[in-house]
Amino acid sequence: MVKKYAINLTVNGINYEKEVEARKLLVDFIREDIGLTGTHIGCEHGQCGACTVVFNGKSLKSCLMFAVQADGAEILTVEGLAKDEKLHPIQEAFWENHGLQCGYCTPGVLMSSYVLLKENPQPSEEDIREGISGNICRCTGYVNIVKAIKEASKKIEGAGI
Amino acid sequence: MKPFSFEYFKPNNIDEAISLLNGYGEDAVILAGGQSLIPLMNLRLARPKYIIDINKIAELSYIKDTNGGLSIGALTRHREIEKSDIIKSKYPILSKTVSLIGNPQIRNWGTIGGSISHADPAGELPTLLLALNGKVKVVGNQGEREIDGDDLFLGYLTTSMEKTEILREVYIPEISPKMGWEFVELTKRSHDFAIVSVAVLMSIDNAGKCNDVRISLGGVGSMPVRAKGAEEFLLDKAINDDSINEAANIASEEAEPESDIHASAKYRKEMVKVFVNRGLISALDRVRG
Amino acid sequence: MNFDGNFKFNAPREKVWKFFMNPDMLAKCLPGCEKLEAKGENSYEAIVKIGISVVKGEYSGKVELKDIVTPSHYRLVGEGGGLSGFVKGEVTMDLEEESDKTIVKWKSVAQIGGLIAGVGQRMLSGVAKILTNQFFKDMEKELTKEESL
Amino acid sequence: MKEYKWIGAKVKRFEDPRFLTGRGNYIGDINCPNQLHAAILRSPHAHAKIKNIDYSDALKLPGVFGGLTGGDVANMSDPFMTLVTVPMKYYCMAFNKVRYVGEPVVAIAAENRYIAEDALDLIKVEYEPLTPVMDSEKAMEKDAPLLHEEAGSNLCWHDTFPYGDIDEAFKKADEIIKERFTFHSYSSTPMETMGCIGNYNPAEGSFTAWSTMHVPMLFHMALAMALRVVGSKLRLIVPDVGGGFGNKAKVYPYVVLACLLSKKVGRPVKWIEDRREHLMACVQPPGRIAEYEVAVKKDGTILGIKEKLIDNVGAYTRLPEPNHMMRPFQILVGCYKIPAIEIDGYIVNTNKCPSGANRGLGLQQYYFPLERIIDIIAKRLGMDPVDIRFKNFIQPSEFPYTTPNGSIYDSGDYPNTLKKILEMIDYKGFRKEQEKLRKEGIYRGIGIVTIVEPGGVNIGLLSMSLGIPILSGADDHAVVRVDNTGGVTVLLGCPSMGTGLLTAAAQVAADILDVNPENINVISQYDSSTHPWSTGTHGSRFACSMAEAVAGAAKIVRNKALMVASGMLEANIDDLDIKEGLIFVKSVPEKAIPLARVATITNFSTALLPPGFEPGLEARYAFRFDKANLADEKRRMNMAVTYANSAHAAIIEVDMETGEVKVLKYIVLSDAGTMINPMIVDGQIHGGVIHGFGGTFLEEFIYDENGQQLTTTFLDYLLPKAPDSPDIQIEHTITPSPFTSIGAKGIGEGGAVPVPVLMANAIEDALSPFSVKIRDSRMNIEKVWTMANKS
Repeated sequence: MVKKYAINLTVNGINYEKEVEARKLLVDFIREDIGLTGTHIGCEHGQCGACTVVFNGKSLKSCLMFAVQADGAEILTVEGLAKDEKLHPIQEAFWENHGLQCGYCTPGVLMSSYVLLKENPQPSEEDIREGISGNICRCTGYVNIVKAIKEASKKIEGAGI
Repeated sequence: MKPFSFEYFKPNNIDEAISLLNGYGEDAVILAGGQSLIPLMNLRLARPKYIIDINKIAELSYIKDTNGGLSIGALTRHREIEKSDIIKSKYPILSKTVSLIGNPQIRNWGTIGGSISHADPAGELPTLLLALNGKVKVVGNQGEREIDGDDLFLGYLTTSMEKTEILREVYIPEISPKMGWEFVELTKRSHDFAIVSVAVLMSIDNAGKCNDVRISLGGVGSMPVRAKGAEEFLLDKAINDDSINEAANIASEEAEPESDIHASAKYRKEMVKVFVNRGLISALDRVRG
Repeated sequence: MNFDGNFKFNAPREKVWKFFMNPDMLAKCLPGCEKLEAKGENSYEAIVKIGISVVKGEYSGKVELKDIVTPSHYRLVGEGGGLSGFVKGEVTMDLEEESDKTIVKWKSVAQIGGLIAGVGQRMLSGVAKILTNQFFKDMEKELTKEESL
Repeated sequence: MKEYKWIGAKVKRFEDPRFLTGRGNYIGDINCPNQLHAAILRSPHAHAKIKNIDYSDALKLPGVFGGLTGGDVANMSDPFMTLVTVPMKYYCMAFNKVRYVGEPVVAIAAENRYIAEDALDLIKVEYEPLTPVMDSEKAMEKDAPLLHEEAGSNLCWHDTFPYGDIDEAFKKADEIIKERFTFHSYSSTPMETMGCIGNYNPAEGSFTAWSTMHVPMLFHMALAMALRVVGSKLRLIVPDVGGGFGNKAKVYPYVVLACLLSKKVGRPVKWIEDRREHLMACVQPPGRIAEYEVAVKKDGTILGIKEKLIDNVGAYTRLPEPNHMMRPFQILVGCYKIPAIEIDGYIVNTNKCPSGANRGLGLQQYYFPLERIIDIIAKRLGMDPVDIRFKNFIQPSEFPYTTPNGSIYDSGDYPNTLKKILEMIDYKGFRKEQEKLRKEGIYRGIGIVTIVEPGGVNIGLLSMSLGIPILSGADDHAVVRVDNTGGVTVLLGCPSMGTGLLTAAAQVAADILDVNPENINVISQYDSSTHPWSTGTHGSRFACSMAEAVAGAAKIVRNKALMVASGMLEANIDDLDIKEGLIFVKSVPEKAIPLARVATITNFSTALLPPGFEPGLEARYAFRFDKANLADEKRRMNMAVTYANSAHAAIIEVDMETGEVKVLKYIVLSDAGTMINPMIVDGQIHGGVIHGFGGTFLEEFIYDENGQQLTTTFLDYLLPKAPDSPDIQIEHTITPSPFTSIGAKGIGEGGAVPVPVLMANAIEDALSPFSVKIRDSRMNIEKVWTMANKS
């Protein structure tokens, strides 16, 4: 029988106790074992960033970590951004500025933007482009993503979040 | 693709890690940041039977500015190095070099020990380590030993560390504030593996002559290499456009790059000239600045 | 992927030739060679384990010695498959006498296929060079050891 | 232009909240009860016979439930139909022979993907390698290795299309310019790879397949025929698509593979392509060789062009190929009044991954030589390329303009587009500054390109390669339904893949029914068993075909509602109007009836309906484009619905030391006719430009001489990231199309098309002191460096 490892972690504020095979990737664990399919797989070799989540406060490509390593961790995924159906300012800014088209890279981009704005509340365009340099988008050409993150920084500053 | 199966261990301290490493030897691999190892596992190029995850060993993550040099724990994340004020002020070349690695996600989790022991010739840190005359402290069941940067890299992804040793610390000798420095690299896209990378450190005596210079080249062979010929040429010389140009030409001769689909060997050799030139000029500005 | 080069053995040609034709020596010096079993006239079944750091692959297949012109020329042809793809290659050897020393001029042509070719792009030529140099260094080490016997 | 409230507004997209909160419904998120996961063992050889397959050990692995090989496929299904007359057997897996590295050889179904991939290691396949051929010209030589024995040659199609008096043109020419161009292969690699679920229902002998095909019904027939069922027994469902760009619009072999594997193991089978499989075996647009001969007069007038076009379509000529050759027939003469043009087309098979659609589908390949030749003519005649364009432009007064091969350009003002962009980029000012900078050793260049963007597709295009053009039509269907609460449902025949067509469709319905778009639900998941017919989402056809279908259906519903209301309010139908879901008598506004009540009457109190009135407030409408004609005896045909026009201009700087190219300014002047949602239009242009930018500087599918693929990860197939992508400035002029009710023109692909040729023009301009000649579409860093340092 396949060896399983017990892990205990919180995802979007909810605590889970699960058993996982060692090789199960964290992104597969979030999608299949926790059932949150907002985090997407784009390449499985750490290049596209579609699987980006926030792991203990830092952005992480969840295809470059095994679920077993997440024992005791606190994870935030795209499903955890909006609070009781009220969109997070970043989500609002992406909606208002057409910062997404097919939506497949969007969860990863949102999580990178979330951490970027926490670390640098007033980023320049260059800071923004560097901040999402780990996320590839094929639909938007990044123009409206950069605009959306800029607008989000103003919203957040205004709302004092 | 999905990774092959393996057994997973998460030691609490270094001794536990070492005994695991010795117990499983050839088929065991250390997992730190995973940013280089896990892509190889997901592509099923690497199929280790045992993974030893050292992320719980907090004692391996530190930045200590002792007298005479900087000690960085092998498990220290690139991001912490990038944001460290002590490094920004006393080792600015390290601060800039680390900021060129991968992207925010990779820098959050990739470790200095991981990237140096992975020994990718196009990686930023192996190249920089040589220019800094840095060395690594490795620990095994025969205790701890030091390996100088020059003796560490043997070839592509290959170091002189034993299979049963763990890299514990990277040590960088103090850099005098009077020293000019620069780290420049040519990449097709921001943060790609370098086509060519150059690390330069240089100081000038008050007669305007060069009394210390170190140039190391990345991406131009199976391992990073010090351009010793160019260094010797510049020693005791006045640093001006001509001497810089000549040094760049010599350095280019010392590079033995391979061709691949991204750049030919001929192009890489020419780029060594361009970037050694740019590195020296910028280092010179900093000396005078 | 093709390479060439030469390697100087300080031993007379007959000795080096006999050495190069001796399967046990080849088995010892071919990097990662775990089995070289004769299967006929100058034809062997081989299992080779090649690896660079964590990337290891086991290739099984056959090795043949062809166009043998004693004691100056022959062609070693190898072909093998494994989990990460297949390797097909040949090395032509020309042994030239230089007073009491021998210069082995070699030319290798390698074709890599499958997973390793598509993904290992950046490491292939580097790895091939390391393995070839290692092969000749080991051969010389064995030769000098035998010399001293 | 009619006064619209919603059409023309930058409405926030209705599909966004789902994507923003992680509630997208992509193929990877869909699971069937009792499903298995498939993994595929792929050929490591580019060309080899399959001597033996043994997957018995794989079946013994715990968690494995079955496997499929080419042999099974040949028994259980028929080869896919193709659009070439030469016989060629193309199955969803290799049968007897592998023809490209990555071709599926064995598929395994297991509990999860991890176990399925473990099982692949236990399979033994014996190959007899054959010599591959990779180059299209070598593949046509007599003794070249033959891919398809039954076809007899690797040249699977050749035809010549003369239009206008070619000989006359070349007789009157002052200069004849001969040039050879090459275009490399790059694709869109959407962030979501391909994927499908196949489910065979033995009780009904029917298949249900979920897949990311954004052109389901164009190829539904081909898939059903392959699976040996009638169309009604193959139900195709398309959930949210994570970017399509045409790459997911082809005869999709893996749907058949999953369906057959499901039939064999008796359980649904889910297969998700991983990135390596996508880069090796999904779709690689054809590399092209274009040999041009141009007849030109001294004053720059172009009299005629002869083009020899050779497309390398890879191992199989897969539907929709040879569309890279045929689709550009929509715009053979570009913006220009070229009276005579001849296309001599060759489609060649080689041991590469089969080609297929990719954003632009032949237009970037076609415009590269056409817009390069303009700059080459200018240099040869010592004129400014801009003047050559003004000289040859079709003039605004000449619309609708019929081109030599039958395209009917609806409307446009090409000189005005070019004039505007020259002002925006300050062309004169740049030329002066360029001279000054060169003296300081700074080499900058400017590129200008003007193109016509075809919108919509006359499906007759696909039959042009069959010799006798039998197909025609650029129609589309939509259903609009008002329910008893006044909510509106819209069903389209085309899946959404991120291009915002769900929101745009709602805007059209909202304007015609005058209801708030919030109450409109345009169904996002396509289902062939319930949705109306359509060829799908391709060829920039939403704005001109699909939008018209929605408008037509909404108008019928509006009239039905007014007819019922006129009875209920005892008022003449002409005296009625609708405002925000309320039908009222214009002369006596307080006499009104809500749309919801009218709908309820049509469903629950049909006795009150006027005689002959069909119950239900719903309509299915098929927009039929009357100019989607049948090709005439000279094979002239109008192959698009609308013809938008755009100019792209860029200023670049070449780093002479390294060959790096920095884009200092990128401007697009787009005339897209009426813009249903300008925000979405600009988004399409942004994405398109960066697609072209990546294709020009970074992306290429590279093979070695033995047919091994060297770009199988994102470490070697390089996509532009945010720091590498230039900002893009977009301005618009609006010349509505007279051929459609809304006047909107399709522009989904236009942004991507001109970028390679624009960069070639700009770089050649920057390096003109070194008389550099750019004839190939690749501008990677080393190539530019080589050109910059040739002297």
